[in-house]
Amino acid sequence: MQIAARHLDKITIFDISGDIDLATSPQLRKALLREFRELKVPRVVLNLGAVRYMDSSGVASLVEGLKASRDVGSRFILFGLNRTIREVLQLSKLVRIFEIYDNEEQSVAP
Amino acid sequence: MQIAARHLDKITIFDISGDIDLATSPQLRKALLREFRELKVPRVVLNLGAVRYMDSSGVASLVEGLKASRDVGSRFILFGLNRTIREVLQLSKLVRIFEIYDNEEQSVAP
Amino acid sequence: MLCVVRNALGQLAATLGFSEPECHAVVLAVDEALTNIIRHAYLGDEERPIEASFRRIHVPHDGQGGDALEIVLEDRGVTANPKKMCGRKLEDVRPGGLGLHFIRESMDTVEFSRRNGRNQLRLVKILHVQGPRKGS
Amino acid sequence: MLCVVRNALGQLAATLGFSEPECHAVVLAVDEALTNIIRHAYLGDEERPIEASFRRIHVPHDGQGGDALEIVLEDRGVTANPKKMCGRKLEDVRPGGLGLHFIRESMDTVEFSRRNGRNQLRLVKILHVQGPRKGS
Ligand SMILES: Nc1ncnc2c1ncn2[C@@H]1O[C@H](COP(=O)(O)OP(=O)(O)O)[C@@H](O)[C@H]1O
Ligand SMILES: Nc1ncnc2c1ncn2[C@@H]1O[C@H](COP(=O)(O)OP(=O)(O)O)[C@@H](O)[C@H]1O
Repeated sequence: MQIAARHLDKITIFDISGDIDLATSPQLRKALLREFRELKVPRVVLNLGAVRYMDSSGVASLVEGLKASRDVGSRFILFGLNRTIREVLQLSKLVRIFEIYDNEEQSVAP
Repeated sequence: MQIAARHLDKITIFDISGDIDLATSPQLRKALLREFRELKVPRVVLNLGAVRYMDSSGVASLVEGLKASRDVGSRFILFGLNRTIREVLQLSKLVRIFEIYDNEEQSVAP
Repeated sequence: MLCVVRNALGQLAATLGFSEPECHAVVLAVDEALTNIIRHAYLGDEERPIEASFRRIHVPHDGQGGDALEIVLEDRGVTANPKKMCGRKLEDVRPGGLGLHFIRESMDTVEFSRRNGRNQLRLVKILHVQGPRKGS
Repeated sequence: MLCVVRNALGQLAATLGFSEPECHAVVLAVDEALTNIIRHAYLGDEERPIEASFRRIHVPHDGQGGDALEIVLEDRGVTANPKKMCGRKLEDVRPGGLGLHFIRESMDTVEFSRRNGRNQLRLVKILHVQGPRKGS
């Protein structure tokens, strides 16, 4: 997994690529917690378009990110979910708790 | 891989089981070097009957064992090689340098 | 290395004739099971031995016989506590506790057992379309 | 985990129709290649990412086409030194230096390349008996 960060006004976009699994999810978790807890960024957008695989440890990191965003009153948005990633979120019955959009435009809209 | 040791008069027999690979060959190497260099056992017999797999790191450990045995003038004997293990030794062109027997009886014969 | 296991297994499942979502399910289940072994049975140590076998088997199914993929994973780690192994209710939103749920949802058979100081996990996925897919 | 990779790959090769010695050869080659990546490209660090793909491909062979198993392994480790990658003469008996020899003896094609900061190793094993073996 690789994370590239882009910064708009009060929005951080993380472009994620590769596999989110036991080995890599701690890195994602850390990046999200830093953005919400330390930097208090009002909106963090995760571009999952280039993520090929995610397991329950990845879902757990997303849930931790979501909780952290709620604690500080920020928004946490996902977009670009391919079928595999959607299936995994569906399996976890967590699709509905996340704010998910189809594309970046919608994700950064005011 | 697991190593079980049996001790006859001036002979140590190691019953090896499992896979000899990158992760496990250091353990085999250490056991062999200890027997030859430290304990100066005159004959070490390796029972490979329960070894399912061996790669080049396993072969390397056997070669190290053989060298150590020559340094101290001991004998190093292999027996119980299945087809896969024989193929790997053949591939390494090292079958001929080892003292190999069909069974334990021949391996411990005076 | 988990990633290498996933890709080899995904190709194995495809070659056996599983559909793409079924291949994903098998890969997810085994990934979760290996992750659990490393985290819970071996307390995070990735170097400890995990035995795995992957076999095509014949199972009774729908009144007639059918083929299936059987995967057996074995570790020598701490004894699993059956009370903890039940997974959790999905209603409470918290990180973690999803792995066993994913495994159960993904496979047709999930059996834990402990024998000779080893934990064994047996997973079976039934092949509904018979025969391997060509050109996969 | 190397052991899990080996067993999944062995079953994949068998399912594709390779004979038992051919399955052993494929498993040995990939084991040696992964071992080399961990030892030489990643200097012993087992946690670094290794990408792997396993595909059935069509190759021209013996005047006609045939199927083959293509395996591509990629790492982001230190650039391999082509001078060292040649393997060594087998005549001098010493531990080590056998891995590349095993890989070359086991596979029909062995290609190293470096692009975009990654080392790529492409291995191909040609399938002589066409079609998958049943009941493997
Ligand atoms: N292989 C295993 N060995 C021992 N305990 C396990 C194993 N797998 C799961 N468990 C137990 O079951 C619980 C639930 O597992 P799981 O649903 O995968 O969620 P998580 O791993 O996130 O806790 C774990 O917290 C652990 O206590
Ligand atoms: N993946 C790799 N990356 C970098 N260097 C490599 C790699 N594989 C092999 N080499 C180089 O080629 C040499 C020969 O490799 P090999 O035949 O496998 O024997 P050994 O690994 O025992 O030295 C190694 O010592 C190393 O210098």
